[in-house]
Amino acid sequence: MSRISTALSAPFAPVRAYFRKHRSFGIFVGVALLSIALPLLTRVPPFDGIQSTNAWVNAFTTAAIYAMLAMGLNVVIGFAGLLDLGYAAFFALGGYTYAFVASPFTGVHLPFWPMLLAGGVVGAIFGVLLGAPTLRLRGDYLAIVTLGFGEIVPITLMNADKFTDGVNGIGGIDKPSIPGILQFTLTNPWPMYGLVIALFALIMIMIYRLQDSRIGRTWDAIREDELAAESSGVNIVIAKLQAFAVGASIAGIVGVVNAAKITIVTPDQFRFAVSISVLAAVVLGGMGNTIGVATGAFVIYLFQSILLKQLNTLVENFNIPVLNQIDFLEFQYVLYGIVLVLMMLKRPQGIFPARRRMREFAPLKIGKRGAK
Amino acid sequence: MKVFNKKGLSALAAVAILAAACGGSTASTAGKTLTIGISFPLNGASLASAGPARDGALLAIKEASIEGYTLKAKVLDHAKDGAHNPDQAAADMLTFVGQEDVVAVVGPFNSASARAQIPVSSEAGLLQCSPSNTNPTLTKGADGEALRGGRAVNYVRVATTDDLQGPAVAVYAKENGAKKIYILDSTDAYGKGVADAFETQFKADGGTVVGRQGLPTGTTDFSAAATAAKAAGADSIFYGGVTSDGAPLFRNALAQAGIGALPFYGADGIYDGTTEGSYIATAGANAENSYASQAAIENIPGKDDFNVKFKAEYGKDAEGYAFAGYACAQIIVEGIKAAVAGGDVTRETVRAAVVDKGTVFETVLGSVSFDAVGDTTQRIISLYKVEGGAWKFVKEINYGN
Amino acid sequence: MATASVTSSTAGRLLGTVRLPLSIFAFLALALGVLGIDQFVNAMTLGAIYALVALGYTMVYGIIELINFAHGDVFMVGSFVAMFISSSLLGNEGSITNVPLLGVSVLVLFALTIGVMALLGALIERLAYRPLRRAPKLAPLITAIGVSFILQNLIQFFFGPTIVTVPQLVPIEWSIQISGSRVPLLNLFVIASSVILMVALQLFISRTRTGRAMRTTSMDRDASSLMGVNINRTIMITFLIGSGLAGAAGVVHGLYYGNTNYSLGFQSGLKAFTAAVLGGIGNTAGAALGGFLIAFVEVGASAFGYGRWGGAVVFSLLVIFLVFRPTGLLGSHTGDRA
Amino acid sequence: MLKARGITRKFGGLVAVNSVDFEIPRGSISAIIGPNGAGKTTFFNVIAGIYAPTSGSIELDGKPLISPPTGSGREPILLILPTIPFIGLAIYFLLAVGGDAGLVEGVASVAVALLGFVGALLLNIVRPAWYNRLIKRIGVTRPARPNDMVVAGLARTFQNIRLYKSLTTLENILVGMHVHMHGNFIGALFITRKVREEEAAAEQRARELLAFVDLAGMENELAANLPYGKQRLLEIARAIASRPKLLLLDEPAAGMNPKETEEMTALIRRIRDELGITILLIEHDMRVVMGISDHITVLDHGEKIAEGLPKAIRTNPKVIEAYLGRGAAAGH
Repeated sequence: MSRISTALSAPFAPVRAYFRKHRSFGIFVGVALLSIALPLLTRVPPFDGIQSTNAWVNAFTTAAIYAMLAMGLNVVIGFAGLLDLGYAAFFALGGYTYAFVASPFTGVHLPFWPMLLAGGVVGAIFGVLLGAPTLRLRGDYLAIVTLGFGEIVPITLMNADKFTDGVNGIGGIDKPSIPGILQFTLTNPWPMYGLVIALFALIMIMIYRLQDSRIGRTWDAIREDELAAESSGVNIVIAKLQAFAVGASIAGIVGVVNAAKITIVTPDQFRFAVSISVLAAVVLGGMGNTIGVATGAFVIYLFQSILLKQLNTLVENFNIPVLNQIDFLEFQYVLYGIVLVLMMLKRPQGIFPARRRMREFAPLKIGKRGAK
Repeated sequence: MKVFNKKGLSALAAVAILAAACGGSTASTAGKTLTIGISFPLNGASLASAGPARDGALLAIKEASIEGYTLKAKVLDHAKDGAHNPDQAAADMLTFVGQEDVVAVVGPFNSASARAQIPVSSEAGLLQCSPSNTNPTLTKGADGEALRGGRAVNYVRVATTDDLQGPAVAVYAKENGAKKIYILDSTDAYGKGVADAFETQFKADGGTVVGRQGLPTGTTDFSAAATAAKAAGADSIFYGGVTSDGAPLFRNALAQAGIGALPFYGADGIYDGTTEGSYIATAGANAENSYASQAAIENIPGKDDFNVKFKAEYGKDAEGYAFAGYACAQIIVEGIKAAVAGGDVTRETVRAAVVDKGTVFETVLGSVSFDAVGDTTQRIISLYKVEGGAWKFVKEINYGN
Repeated sequence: MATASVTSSTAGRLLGTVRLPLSIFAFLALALGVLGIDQFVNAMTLGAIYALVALGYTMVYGIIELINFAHGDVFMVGSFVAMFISSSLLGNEGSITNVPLLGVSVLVLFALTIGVMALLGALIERLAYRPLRRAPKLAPLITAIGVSFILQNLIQFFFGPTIVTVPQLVPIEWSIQISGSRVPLLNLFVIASSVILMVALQLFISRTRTGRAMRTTSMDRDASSLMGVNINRTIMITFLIGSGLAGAAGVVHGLYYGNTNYSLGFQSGLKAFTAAVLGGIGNTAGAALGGFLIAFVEVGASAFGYGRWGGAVVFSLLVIFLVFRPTGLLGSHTGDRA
Repeated sequence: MLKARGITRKFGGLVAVNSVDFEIPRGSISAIIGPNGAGKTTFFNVIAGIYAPTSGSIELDGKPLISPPTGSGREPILLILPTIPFIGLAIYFLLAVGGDAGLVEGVASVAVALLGFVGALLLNIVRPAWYNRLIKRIGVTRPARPNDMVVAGLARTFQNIRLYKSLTTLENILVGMHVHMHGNFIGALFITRKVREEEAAAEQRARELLAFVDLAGMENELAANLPYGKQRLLEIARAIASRPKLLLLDEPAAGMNPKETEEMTALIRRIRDELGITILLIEHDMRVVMGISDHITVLDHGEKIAEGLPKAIRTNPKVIEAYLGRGAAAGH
């Protein structure tokens, strides 16, 4: 965020000041503008040659889902300083929750919208369930326990075939609809795009507000120094649980959306690799910086899933000789690995390092609204 | 942002400089371009099995010529971190849907990816032909109906479903004198599915299953399972899974446990030729007395021709799903030709031409036609045995229509 | 803030020293009884390999607090290097029945592989981790993941994605009889060679100057730097040894299973990491114990037909175990929570 | 005000503090001194709730504050008992559906049972007062945690300063006010009027506190960037932000030059006089101790060897022996 956005927005100082005061509104406007700009961008070369606008919009939707996961994980890792290597498990639980109550597998068909909340609740419950007995573990022991949990969940989903249809997963999941107005479909990515973008903005606002709240301060405190936090009266177990629950419930909500988007959940979708790539996005984006990790995740997803996958098409379009003969698909993960290493070496704090925010919420607003 | 673009572009530029020596672009003949999408998991472990299918399909598309049209192929890879990824598979299908000149798609390879793709392609009315999907629930019954969402059939496959292959091997194993079988599967959709079907049939025929368990893909240590099979007193072994799941490793472990001489049964997952990395190559001498099946006829008309063409194109032998991938593309090309003959080439006309129950396609797999839900009517299971370090055809079981 | 004098009795101290060997012995006896000799040998062999890999994890963690996700892949590369040396350089095709020749071949194989892998490990450390010595803790974790991707995919590029066969130099037919069961010498060879390496490592750490430097560095890097320990050199040596051991594990893996493949690193790495944590991360003896323990759990699950739950059982045990003993089997217990 | 009776703390075979009785009068400045390794810090940590005493108890204002934990063996019951009704409910549910309980019923029952378990788990973690009273009936008392001490009215500083280094000084103080603020999730997400007012008031108070310790104008400075002496001041301000009755200072003058030490002494007096906070300190610097303490307790080998007014302590032969006998100079 720092350098680029500063440079970009220098001429817009009054605008920035306005949005600083009205951050939530600012986020809404910013996300809305971006969400309009991105599809327009896909109309111009070289992006138009890669894939159709609809496919791009679908990719942006998935990237935003991924970015929401990163924001959620950032609460656990970046704010509270707890290393969670099994984040995909909560994502899975959200997805399976929706699959249970809205698919031919169980024959139950509950509407989508309330299930968004239910997914969050399920995520939070499992977050607490995992967190409660393990949060007294020291940093990296917690990491391995979460990693273990991240493995146990898909293995269980895979082998408890009576309840989950095993490896086949649960298919035919209901798509969301607004009765009488809009039925989501798979070939028209726009409604889902809208839904995900709105949710994205909402989650971002929520996270920012939490971060600046009394709860957010306890996270800062336990990340900086647990013993000092306890001696300041912070119940560190509760603070950690809150961070865990918030992170897990975001993953749960996003899991519901994801399940409704692809209409199938299988255990393989939620393996360790997912946790790891979300983690990579968080660290690369800049731990602790919500916009940073969201942008990081968004870009990394597009890089990994579009740019690398479409290198062949891209090279063909540019008509670069000889390269036409090379199958870039074979190198995509070598490239990905090299990029991960180089980026980390170049910017160990992440691309958008968390800048210590000045406290700017109180005096102006209070003065205006006349608290006393 | 900036970092990414710079890196990405400079990487591209670097490669471009490296390659600047050669020139030339693909010559394009006049006429409308039609594209056939190819959607497989093409990196990591998946590449070994799905790669030949892609090569086969590409070969068929290259060979085909349709008057007045240019035929192109577009390959998308939906493997992530070494395994097929349904999410990416669905996204790729949407990419194909969004590209207007794509009239049909070859793929996917795995059943889970098919489950993610079929709803998308079905909504778009885009024809899809899978060379390898064998999971019955993709097409049959309520599950299949749910995937199609009540629309017309747009998904066909040239492989016979698992519900035939497993039982065929079971019948054959019984004939071979198997009484007490130990079953191991790879816990994934294919491995477990085929092992389940085998178990049901074997028990129905009066056989005893002395032990059954699963070891997931990625397992390298099969010694405990082998010792367990020995302790259970098995007289035969069945493995549900593919070579890369560890079939030859299990076979070797059985040999190390001292029961390497027992007959070892598998399905088409271990019928993968003799090249490097295949079941026979990896198990070596231990592969003797192994049995496998294939959901296709053995005496493919023009098999040798195909081999020659394939070798000329890729410099290696046609193996595994190369035939099926080729056949899928052949069928699609036939469908396009039918549509051309009808005067209107659209996704819908191509789809209608292929799923038409009456049409029989002459492919490298023999004569193929599709039933009401898009499954192949060529319901023949061929059985093979390892002899002298190669697969020998034993017999075929025809399940008819 | 220890204050008064130590008051524990001699008897208590004696009990303290024999408690661990006693409980290990009891565990082994129990396992032997439950599993039977065949499965027991299987578990010991698997455990020996896990232990070798886990050692590298735990050493690196101990010294720079990095969960080295690339270590599993270093082990995988080790198995390929061993395969390449054995079949291409030494020209082996199958087992060697001439005992002196076998001995020489195996020794050469070990020496070369360990050497190559040690260099690779040091190279990775130099390129991907050292520049991040003062960076946030998670930064090297991400480069480790990047290195893991690179190693896996390079190996896949050069050797293909399929299972690759490795010459099994020790004939699998050689065996001895133990109470009616046939125990292959190969298994004993695997167990013995890894035990030898582990003992050598323990001696190195406790007896040599460099080993002591490693220990002090892992306790307090700044303090040992003040005391004249060359930190970079010490960390480099840790990587040399850890990766060398992974190379040895690669050799052993190839000799025992007769094959390898490019994705071997992930699962084994995960298991070895779990073993290192179970044993008390940073503690070499603990890592070895953890490796054996996990192998016993896995083999046990498989022996009783619950192989598909093996992974879940291992991780559930880990979670439960850590809840009751948060620092692992042999982890240090700090009285002061500060 | 604070009364400790028979405090003993063992670490394995080590007896760090042995049966110490101790009392702090309200409004006093008391000090604990003793040679290195005398058990001062351990004793201090027992009072601060970091170590549970092996035996003995502490009262604050006549209310029991700390006692050794009991009945920990019965703790699993606390988890299982509250879950049983839910499991019962789940079973009843399944039975009510009859023999043809299907997938949905099964999953729902498991969910209900799980919910009960999570509830029990949460109850055990959050431990509201009524729950603590309840479990005391079955003989379970948990060791008090440092944060419980803060709620009870104790605050502390650390010998090796422990600030939240990447937070600003203002934020450090705001964390210190944690226990007296009430913002919850709902308030945070919707920024209710109550929360806004509370935050504004807190910030106002934080600024005042910073001014009190002479850090005015440094509100937005990162704690890590403050010079050493100011970090100490900030830590004290953070401690008094929790409005304690008793403030525990662990070597407040350590590492300070004479001028800073003098300022620190003055500040400690002001905290007592202006804020009415009782103070207990550990200090090595005898000038500080003798200068400001009303009451001194001397520990050696984990035992109390003397207590009384500074004048009496200075001439107490036991104290002189404890210090000089070990070759340590009484003057520091």
